[in-house]
Amino acid sequence: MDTVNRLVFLLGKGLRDLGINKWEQGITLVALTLLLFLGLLFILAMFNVRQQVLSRQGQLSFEIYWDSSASLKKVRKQWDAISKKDYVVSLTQYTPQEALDSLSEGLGEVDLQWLKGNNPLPPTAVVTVELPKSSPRESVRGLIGDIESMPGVDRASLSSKRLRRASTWTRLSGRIFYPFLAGIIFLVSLIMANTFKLTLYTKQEEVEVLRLVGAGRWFIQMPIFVGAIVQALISGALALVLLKAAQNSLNQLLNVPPLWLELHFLPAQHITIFFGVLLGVALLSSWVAIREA
Amino acid sequence: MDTVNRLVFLLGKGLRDLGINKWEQGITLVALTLLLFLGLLFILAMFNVRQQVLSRQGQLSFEIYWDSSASLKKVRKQWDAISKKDYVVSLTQYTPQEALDSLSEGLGEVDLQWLKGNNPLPPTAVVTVELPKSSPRESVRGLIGDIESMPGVDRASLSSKRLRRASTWTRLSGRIFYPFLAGIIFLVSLIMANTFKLTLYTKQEEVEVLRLVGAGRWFIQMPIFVGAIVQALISGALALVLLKAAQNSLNQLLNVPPLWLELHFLPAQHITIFFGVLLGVALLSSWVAIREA
Amino acid sequence: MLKLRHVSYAFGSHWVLKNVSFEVEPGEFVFLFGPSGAGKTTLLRVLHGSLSLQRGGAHVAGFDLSRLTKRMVPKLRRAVSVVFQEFKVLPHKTVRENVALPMLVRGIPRAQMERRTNAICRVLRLENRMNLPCRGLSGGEQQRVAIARAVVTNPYLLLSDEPTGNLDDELSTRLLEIFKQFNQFGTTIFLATHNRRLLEQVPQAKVLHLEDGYCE
Amino acid sequence: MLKLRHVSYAFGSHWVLKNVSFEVEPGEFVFLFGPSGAGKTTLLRVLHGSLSLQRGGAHVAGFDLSRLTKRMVPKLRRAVSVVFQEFKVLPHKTVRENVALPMLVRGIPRAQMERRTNAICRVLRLENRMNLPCRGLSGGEQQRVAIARAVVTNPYLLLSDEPTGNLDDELSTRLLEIFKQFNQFGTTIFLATHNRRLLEQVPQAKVLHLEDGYCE
Ligand SMILES: Nc1ncnc2c1ncn2[C@@H]1O[C@H](COP(=O)(O)OP(=O)(O)OP(=O)(O)O)[C@@H](O)[C@H]1O
Ligand SMILES: Nc1ncnc2c1ncn2[C@@H]1O[C@H](COP(=O)(O)OP(=O)(O)OP(=O)(O)O)[C@@H](O)[C@H]1O
Ligand SMILES: [Mg+2]
Ligand SMILES: [Mg+2]
Repeated sequence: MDTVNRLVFLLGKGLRDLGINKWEQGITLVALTLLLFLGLLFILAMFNVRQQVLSRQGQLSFEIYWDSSASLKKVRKQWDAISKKDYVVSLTQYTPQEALDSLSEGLGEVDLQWLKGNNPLPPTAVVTVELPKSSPRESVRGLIGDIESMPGVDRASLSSKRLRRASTWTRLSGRIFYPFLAGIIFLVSLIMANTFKLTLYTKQEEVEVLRLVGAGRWFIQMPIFVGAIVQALISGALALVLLKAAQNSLNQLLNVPPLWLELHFLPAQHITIFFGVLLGVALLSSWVAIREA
Repeated sequence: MDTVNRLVFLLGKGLRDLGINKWEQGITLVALTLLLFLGLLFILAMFNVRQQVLSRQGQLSFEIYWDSSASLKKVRKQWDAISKKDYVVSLTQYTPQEALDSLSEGLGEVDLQWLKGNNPLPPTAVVTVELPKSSPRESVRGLIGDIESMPGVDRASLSSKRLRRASTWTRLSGRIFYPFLAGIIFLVSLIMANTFKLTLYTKQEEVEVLRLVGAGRWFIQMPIFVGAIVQALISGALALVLLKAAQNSLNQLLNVPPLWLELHFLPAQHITIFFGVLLGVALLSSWVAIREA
Repeated sequence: MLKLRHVSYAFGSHWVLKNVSFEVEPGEFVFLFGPSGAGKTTLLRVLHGSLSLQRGGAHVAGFDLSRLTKRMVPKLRRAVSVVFQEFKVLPHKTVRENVALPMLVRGIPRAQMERRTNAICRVLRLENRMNLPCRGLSGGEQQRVAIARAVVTNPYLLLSDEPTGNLDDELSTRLLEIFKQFNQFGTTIFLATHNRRLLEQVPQAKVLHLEDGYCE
Repeated sequence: MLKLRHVSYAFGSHWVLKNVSFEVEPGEFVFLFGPSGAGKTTLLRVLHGSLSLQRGGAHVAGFDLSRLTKRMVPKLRRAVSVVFQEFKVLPHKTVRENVALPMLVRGIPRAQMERRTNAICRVLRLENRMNLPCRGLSGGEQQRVAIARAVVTNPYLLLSDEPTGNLDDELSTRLLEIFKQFNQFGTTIFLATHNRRLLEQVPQAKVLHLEDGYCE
């Protein structure tokens, strides 16, 4: 047999060997699948929490009040200017008339239209800013200072307490997700490695005899690697299928009024990383196990 | 040796045997601890989600508007009457003056006090009702009908859509939690049983020899049971410690403005059940493993 | 002590024991002599309750094998000791622990256990291997551990499968002397072997010939 | 083929081989004769690369054991076959698979593998056990599988540890004949035993006496 033939043979042996200890292999497959499913569910949950947090937090809204006497024309210009400033993501403006309408609606459609001619409300705007990672407080303070110094602006209301809270969250958010993710991957890897290691105990005898009759490193390790990879891939795929099913049924339960929580599935990129890590762990743990065998 | 002595001896043997295959036992302990931790974290998360859901959902609020012309004295009586009705949990009332104050505050402390003498706002109230499990829609509809038929009441605003959503959730909530919990416990049990089973493969040889020299069932099984129980208890305890640590650090991260999410620890009752299930699984899986050995 | 009537045993469709009948009185010294593959080990496994009786009837040390329940097997094994062909010693336990194992199972007091273990190990020249784990023993040493473990409980009946395969001439002779001694104190010895020279060393012994599953 | 100079080996502080020196020419038939516990198995394990050389120098089939790296061990083992005292057959594989194993490892074509396996099994009277898993074999049959596995690759040097412990007289004689045949075709035979009668059957053989770790 030449090298290619032997390689093919060893790959085949790896696959055929899976059929030998059917019971142990079955156990391992079930255990891995469930474990990976559990881990993925965790990651899915965290991913969605982060999505929610990112879309809601890390941003800060504050209101600007103009003097009731300010000319609406000037104010419109200032709105334009503000919405072009750094960090500003969006600006929702209310003319006194719009403010009155929205107020009237908020009160349960109480008719306030009789106030129209004598509108007590000033022009207002709600500004949403994206907090920069570095020195968020100072930047926003600067922005507010700028705005307050504009002519006609009464005040921009942002308590320093609210600012402090938001910037704290922004800093934390980036620091939680990835460490937590790494933690979960680590935990799952450890359990997976243990499961593999225990399974390989059942192969120890064969490995010993193969060594004694002169088998080289590759002859011994290739089939075991192939077996581990196949198991990892199958259980990974099964776990993903389970995850998709879980996501669907959870969506049916959660994505209803009044929760409207939609669980997004993991993006393709995450799934690629998942399989990468899976293979890595499979190879590593089986390698460790054979080394000691 | 009499029976008690032998029992003590076998218990001791179970403990001492743990020291023999240190490596395998260590692996098992780590694997079990991490697994249980993962499972508990899940249960903790679900428990807290349910707590949140229960405290927020299953209840429904709607507003009642009186005619602007209604006499405040009569209205106060009606408030009393409503708050004593079935299903009503709480009632927050607003006299026109209070409504104006709260509106003024909501608008960013714009001074609306000049409207005082000529207050356009009617008396209002926000009623919170607990949805009954059986026919929630009908009961609430009845309640609203009652209220709307009161003299002076303009309307009670509850869209039938909002009502449908809330009652759906109430029905689902009870059906999700326990099946999900059972699912998780089942998954964890399965992985745990597998881990035990794989570990016991390393004991097969000893069990065989013990059988051959005439050891009875108890002599063989007791030490293995004791070992399994000790491992289950230790890893369960470790997992709980980890869980407490995780809860604390998660609380430090989540229970800050603007999230204000407080994670509650599992109640003592749940922990008792946890250990019960743990012991059951440990005994069952080691029993299955020895039977076949 | 031993009484077999038309015992047959098959693995699948391959009949290994064919209509084996014989009787052994208490206190006898019996050789089961036969070539490799004759069915000696299979017969011993049947007598020891490792294989359950398929056809025929057998009484061993007062136990009726055709009515042997699972719960009775440990009791049978405490009355009948075996030296296995593959030794079956626990490799990670010491010689002392391996030899003491059957006494541990029987709940014999510690002091007596110590005394007997030491005595039998001295006789089998294992005295300076006592605290070594069995995986660190030579083939012959492991075989002697297996023998020590079998005789240390002073059994009614000793089944022994090829106990001299890994022993040199001197040790073989010595071992037979030990068996003869136990035999004199009342233990029935039933010794499976293919070694013709062992037979010559115990002229008073009864010899059963097993060949291809048939016994005469 | 074999050349040992002052080889000593200790497990811990217990010296099992003491200053062993000898030489074996290619094509010789050598008995390593010694009582149980003399160190025969230990010596074979050193020659086979299972135990690494502690003191002295040794050349085996062209390999210098004092410079043997981990990567060289498989190569040494393909040149030197061993029959182990405990057989070391894989219980869940069939006789055919066990015997073919060393050829599989060497990448010998399937047809040739089949042919050789069948031939050697016929010689060792295993032909109607070929497709049975080895756990269903008698002691002597397993020993013959181990022997078949060792000689099937036509090794330069055959190390054999007590290969007749579980074989009856007829099979022992037959086995020695097979060894003699291989020897005539050029294989060097190095046979550890405590059985004096084997020596008598190969008068032309060289005998090395090993006792308590000393070799003369
Ligand atoms: N579990 C089994 N499954 C199938 N066949 C078996 C099994 N055990 C033994 N045999 C067959 O039964 C026959 C007798 O085996 P046994 O072990 O009783 O022989 P033996 O007399 O002890 O031989 P030896 O002296 O070689 O040990 C053998 O041919 C063997 O192949
Ligand atoms: N791994 C080990 N650890 C400690 N001592 C050992 C180990 N292996 C062997 N020995 C000791 O070395 C001595 C020689 O053992 P070895 O197996 O070489 O003997 P042997 O000549 O093959 O005997 P036998 O004919 O009984 O197989 C024995 O006394 C044994 O106790
Ligand atoms: Mg046999
Ligand atoms: Mg030896």
